Amino acid sequence: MMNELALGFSVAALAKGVIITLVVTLASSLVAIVLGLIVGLIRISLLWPLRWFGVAYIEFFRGTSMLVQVYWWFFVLPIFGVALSPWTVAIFGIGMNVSGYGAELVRAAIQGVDRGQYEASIALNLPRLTAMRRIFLPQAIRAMLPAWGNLLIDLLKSTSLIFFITITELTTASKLAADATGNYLLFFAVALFGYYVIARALITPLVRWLERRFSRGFVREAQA
Amino acid sequence: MSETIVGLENLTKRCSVLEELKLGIARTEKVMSEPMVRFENVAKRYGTLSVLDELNLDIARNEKVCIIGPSGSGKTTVLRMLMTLERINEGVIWVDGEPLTHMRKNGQMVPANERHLRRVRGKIGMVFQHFNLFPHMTALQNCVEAPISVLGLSRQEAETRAAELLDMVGLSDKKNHFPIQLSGGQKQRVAIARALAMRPKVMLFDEVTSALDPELVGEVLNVIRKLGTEHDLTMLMVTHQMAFAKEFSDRVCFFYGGKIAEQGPPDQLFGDPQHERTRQFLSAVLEAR
Amino acid sequence: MDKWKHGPQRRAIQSGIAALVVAVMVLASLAGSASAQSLLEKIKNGETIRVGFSNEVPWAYPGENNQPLGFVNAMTTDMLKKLGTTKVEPVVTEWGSLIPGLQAGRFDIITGGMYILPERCRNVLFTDPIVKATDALIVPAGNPENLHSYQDVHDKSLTFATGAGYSEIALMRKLGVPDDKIMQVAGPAEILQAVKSGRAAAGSGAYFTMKEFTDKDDSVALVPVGNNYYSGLAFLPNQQAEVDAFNAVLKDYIGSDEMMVSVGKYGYTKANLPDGKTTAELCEH
Amino acid sequence: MSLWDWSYVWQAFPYLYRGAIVTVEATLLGFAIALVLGLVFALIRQSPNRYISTAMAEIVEFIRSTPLLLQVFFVYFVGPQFGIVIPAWTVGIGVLGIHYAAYCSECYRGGIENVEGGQWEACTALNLSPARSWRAIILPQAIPPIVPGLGNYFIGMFKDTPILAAIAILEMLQQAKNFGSDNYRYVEAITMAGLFYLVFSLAASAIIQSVSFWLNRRYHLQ
Repeated sequence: MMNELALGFSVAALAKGVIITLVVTLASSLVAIVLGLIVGLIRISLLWPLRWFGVAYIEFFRGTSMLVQVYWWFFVLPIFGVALSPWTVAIFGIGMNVSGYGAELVRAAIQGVDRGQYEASIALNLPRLTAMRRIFLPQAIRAMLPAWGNLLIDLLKSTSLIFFITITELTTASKLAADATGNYLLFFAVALFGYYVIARALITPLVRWLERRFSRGFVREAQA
Repeated sequence: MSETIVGLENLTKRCSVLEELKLGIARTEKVMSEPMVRFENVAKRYGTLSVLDELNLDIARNEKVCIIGPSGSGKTTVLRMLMTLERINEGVIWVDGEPLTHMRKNGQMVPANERHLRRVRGKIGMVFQHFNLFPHMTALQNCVEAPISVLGLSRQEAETRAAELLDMVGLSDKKNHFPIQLSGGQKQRVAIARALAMRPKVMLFDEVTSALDPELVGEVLNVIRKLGTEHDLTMLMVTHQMAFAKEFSDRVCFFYGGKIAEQGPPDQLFGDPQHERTRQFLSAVLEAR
Repeated sequence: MDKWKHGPQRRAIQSGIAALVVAVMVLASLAGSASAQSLLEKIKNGETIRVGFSNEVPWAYPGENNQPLGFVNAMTTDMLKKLGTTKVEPVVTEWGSLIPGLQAGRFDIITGGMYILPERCRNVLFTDPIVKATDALIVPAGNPENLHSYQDVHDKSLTFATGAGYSEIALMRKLGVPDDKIMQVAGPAEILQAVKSGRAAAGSGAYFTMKEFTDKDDSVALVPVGNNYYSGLAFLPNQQAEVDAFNAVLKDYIGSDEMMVSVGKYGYTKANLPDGKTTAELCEH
Repeated sequence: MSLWDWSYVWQAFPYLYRGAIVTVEATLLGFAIALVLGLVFALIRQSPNRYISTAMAEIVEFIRSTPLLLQVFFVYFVGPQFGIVIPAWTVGIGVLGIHYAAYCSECYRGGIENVEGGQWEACTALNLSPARSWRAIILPQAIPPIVPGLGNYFIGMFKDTPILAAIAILEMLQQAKNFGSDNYRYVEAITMAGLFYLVFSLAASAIIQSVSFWLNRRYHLQ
C-alpha cells in the first residue's frame, strides 16, 4: 500500500521533472542562441574593446565549469546583494555558459564563409550590415547548424545540474523517486530513456529541419 | 573621342605610310583626354616582398585592355587594387577624374575613408575567376540584391533590369535556378550580369575563363565580346586566352616581375614583341597549345 | 582572418549592446525584489515565508504537493501561525548548501533541524532548542563488525559514511579517523545505500533518521551512539528580533498538547523534548 | 562579515589542493580510457557489417544524449541491487571515460574519413599491407587534425569532474564546499575553485595547441 502510494507520487513527480527539464532547456536555449549570436558578432567586431570583451566573455564562460558558475550565481552572488531566483539562475546560468560555446561556433562559421563571398560583396559595394545580414549570416548559419545541434543536446544534459540549486528536474525527480521506492533500476532507466527521447525526437529533428530550410541552393534537390 | 581613335587605328592598318603619324596623334589624344583609370606610381608590398612597384598606367574611356603575363607577375593584383580588395602602399589610383584611394582634405591628399571608397567604388564592377556567386540565392536574386540595397531601386525595377541583363547573357530561362544548378559557363554569365546590374563604368575581368571546362569558355567570351561592342564600358581583363586578347583588346600589357615589361596594340605585341621576356612567354604559351 | 575585423557593422554592435543592457536590467529588476521589510514584519503581515531544509525523514521533507512535512516543519508552521502567517514555502536543498542558502537569501529560516554547535553559532542565530536528539549508526543486519560507538569504527579502521556538511565529520576527525575513511555523501538516502551496498561498514546520522531506515528496511540495524544534541531553528546573524519572537512563542508551545499532536505522527515523543539546556550554553564550548 | 577575506584564501588552500589532485587524476585516467575506448568505438563503427555499425552508432548517440550525472547514478546505485558493488572511484573514472569515449569516437571517425580516398588507392597501388598503410600513411594524416577536437573533450571532461561528488568522490568543488561548511565561508573557496578551473583550462588549451602545431610540423601537414 505504502509502496503503491509512493510509486504513484513518484510517477507524478517524474512527469513534473520532465516538464521542468523541457522548460529550462527551451528557455536557456533561447538565451544561449541570442547571446551566442551577439557575442559571436562582437568577437569579430571592428572595435578592439568590443573584440576583447568578446574574447573575455567566451574564455570565461568556456573556461570555468558550468556547475561552478551556477553555484556561484546562486550562493555567492546574493552575498554581493544580487539575489536571482533559482529559475533565473538556471536559465541564464546555463544559457550564458552555453552561449560562450555558441559564440565560438558563430565566429568560426562567419570566418569560414568563403573569402570570395566577401570580395564579391565589396565589388558590389554592399554596405557591411547588408552583406552580413544577407550574404554571410545565411551561409554561416547553415554551416554552424549541425554543431548547434550537438551543443543543444549538451545543454539538455546539463540541465541535470540545476538539482544543485533547488529545482527538481528530471534527474533529481528520478533520484528522489528511486530513493523513496528503492527501485533504482526502474527510475534511472526511465530517466535515461527520457533524455534520449528528448534529444532524438525533439532536438535532432528540429535541427535537421532547420538545416533543410537553410540549405536552399546548397544541395541540388533544393530546386526552386 | 575613342571612336575616332579606333577609326584612326583601323585606318592605319591599311595606310602603312601614315602609321607612325596616326599613332602619334592617337597617343596625343589619349594623353589629352582624361583617362578613365589612372595608376600613378602605385606600389604594393606584402611585408618585404614587392609585388608591384612604380606602376604607371592610364586607361582611356571605353578602352579595352588585356593584361597577360606569367603567374606571380602581379597582374591580378592590379585588378584587385582597383577594386579596393587590396590596399596599396604607395601612389594614387584615379577613377573617372577623381582619386579612389585618397581624398582631398584641407587641400591635402589623405587616405580615403570608407564613405569615399564606397562612392568611387560604385563606378567599378568585377567578375571573378571563381564566380563568387551567392550560393543561397537564385540567379535573379544574385542580380537584384545589390541594386536594391546600394542603388536604392525598387524591387520591381531591379527585377525587371536583372531579367533584361540575364536575357542579354542568354540565361532568361535560368533566372530561378540556384548557382549549384548551373554549369560553370552559366555561373560566370550570371556573375557578369550581376556586375552589370550595378551600372559600372569600368568592368574588371579576373581570369574569368580559367576555372571553366574548355567547351564552356566560348559562351563566356561571346558575352564579353558582345559587351565590348554594344556598351560604353571601359574594360580591363586579366586573361590567358591569347587569341581572344588579340582579337578583342585595344591594348595588351605584358607584366613581368611586378612591372609592365611591354605594352602596345595586340598586333604589335603578339606579332613583333620587343622584349625578350615577352617573346619567351608567348612562345611558351603557344608551345603549350 | 584580417578581413573580418571589418565584419559586423556598427548597427549590429549597437543593437547587441542594447540587448545586453536590457538583459542586465531584467536581471537587476529580478534581483531587486529583495524587500526592505524585515523578516518579522513579513511574518506579521502574513506574507509567504520560505523554509529551507534538506530531504530528511522525519525531520523535514517535502510532501506530495510540495508541502513542508516532518516534525521541525510542523513546529515551525505552528509557531509561524501564532506569529501571524500561514503561508510557508519549502525550499529543498542539499544539507551542505543550507547555510550558504540562508546567507544567500534563498530562504528565511533553516528548518532542517540543525544541531546547535559552537562553530555554527558563529554564523547563524539559533532559537532555543526544539528537540533533544542523539546520533545513531546504521550497520548491516546482525552488526557483523560488532560496532557500538564511533570509537569502534575508528579502532577497526573501517570506512564510514555520513552526509557532506554533517557534524559527524568533525567528530570523526577529532577521533583521528583519516579523511579517506570518511565517505561524504549527499544525504540520508545515500548513507543508507552506502551501507546496504557494503561501500561503508557503517553510516551515521541523526537517530530519528536512521531509525526511520531500520524500521522500513530489514537489511540494516540501528546502533544508538553519541551524546545528546539539541536542534533549533536557524536565522541570519542579524535577526535577533526574529529569534526573540520565536523564543517567546516557543516558551508556551514546547511540550504543549497542541505540539505533541502536530509532531506525534513523526515519532517525536515526550522523551525527545529538550531538557532545559539553553542555546547560550550550547554555543559556548 | 567582510565580503572577501584573504586569510580564508590561505586556509582553503589545503582543501583545494587535495581536491585538485583528485580532479586532475580523475581527468587524466578518464581521458586515457576515453582515448582508447573511443578508437575502439570508432573502428567498430567502421565495421562492414551494417547491423554492428548501426548498433554502435546508436549506442554512441545514446551515451552522448544522456546526462553524465544520471549515468554515474545508474552504475553506482543500480549495480548493488544486483550484487555488483563497484568502488566509487572505479565507477567515476569508468563512466567518465565511457561517456567521453562516445565523443572521442566521433572525433576519430571524422579524422579517418577526412583522409582522402586517393591515399588508400595510393597504398594499394604501392602494395602496402593494411597494417602498414594504417600506421605509416593513414593515421599520421588522420590524427593531427583531430588533436584540437580531442583536446576540447579533455578540457570538457576536466570541467565535468564535479559530478563525481555525487558519488562521494571528494573532487575540488566538493572540497571547496566542505571548506565552506567547516568554516561557514563560501565566497573565497568557491571563487578560487572557479579560478583554478579557468587557469587549468587555459593552460591545457595552450598545451593542446602546441602539440597540434608540433604534430602538423612533424608530418609536414601545414
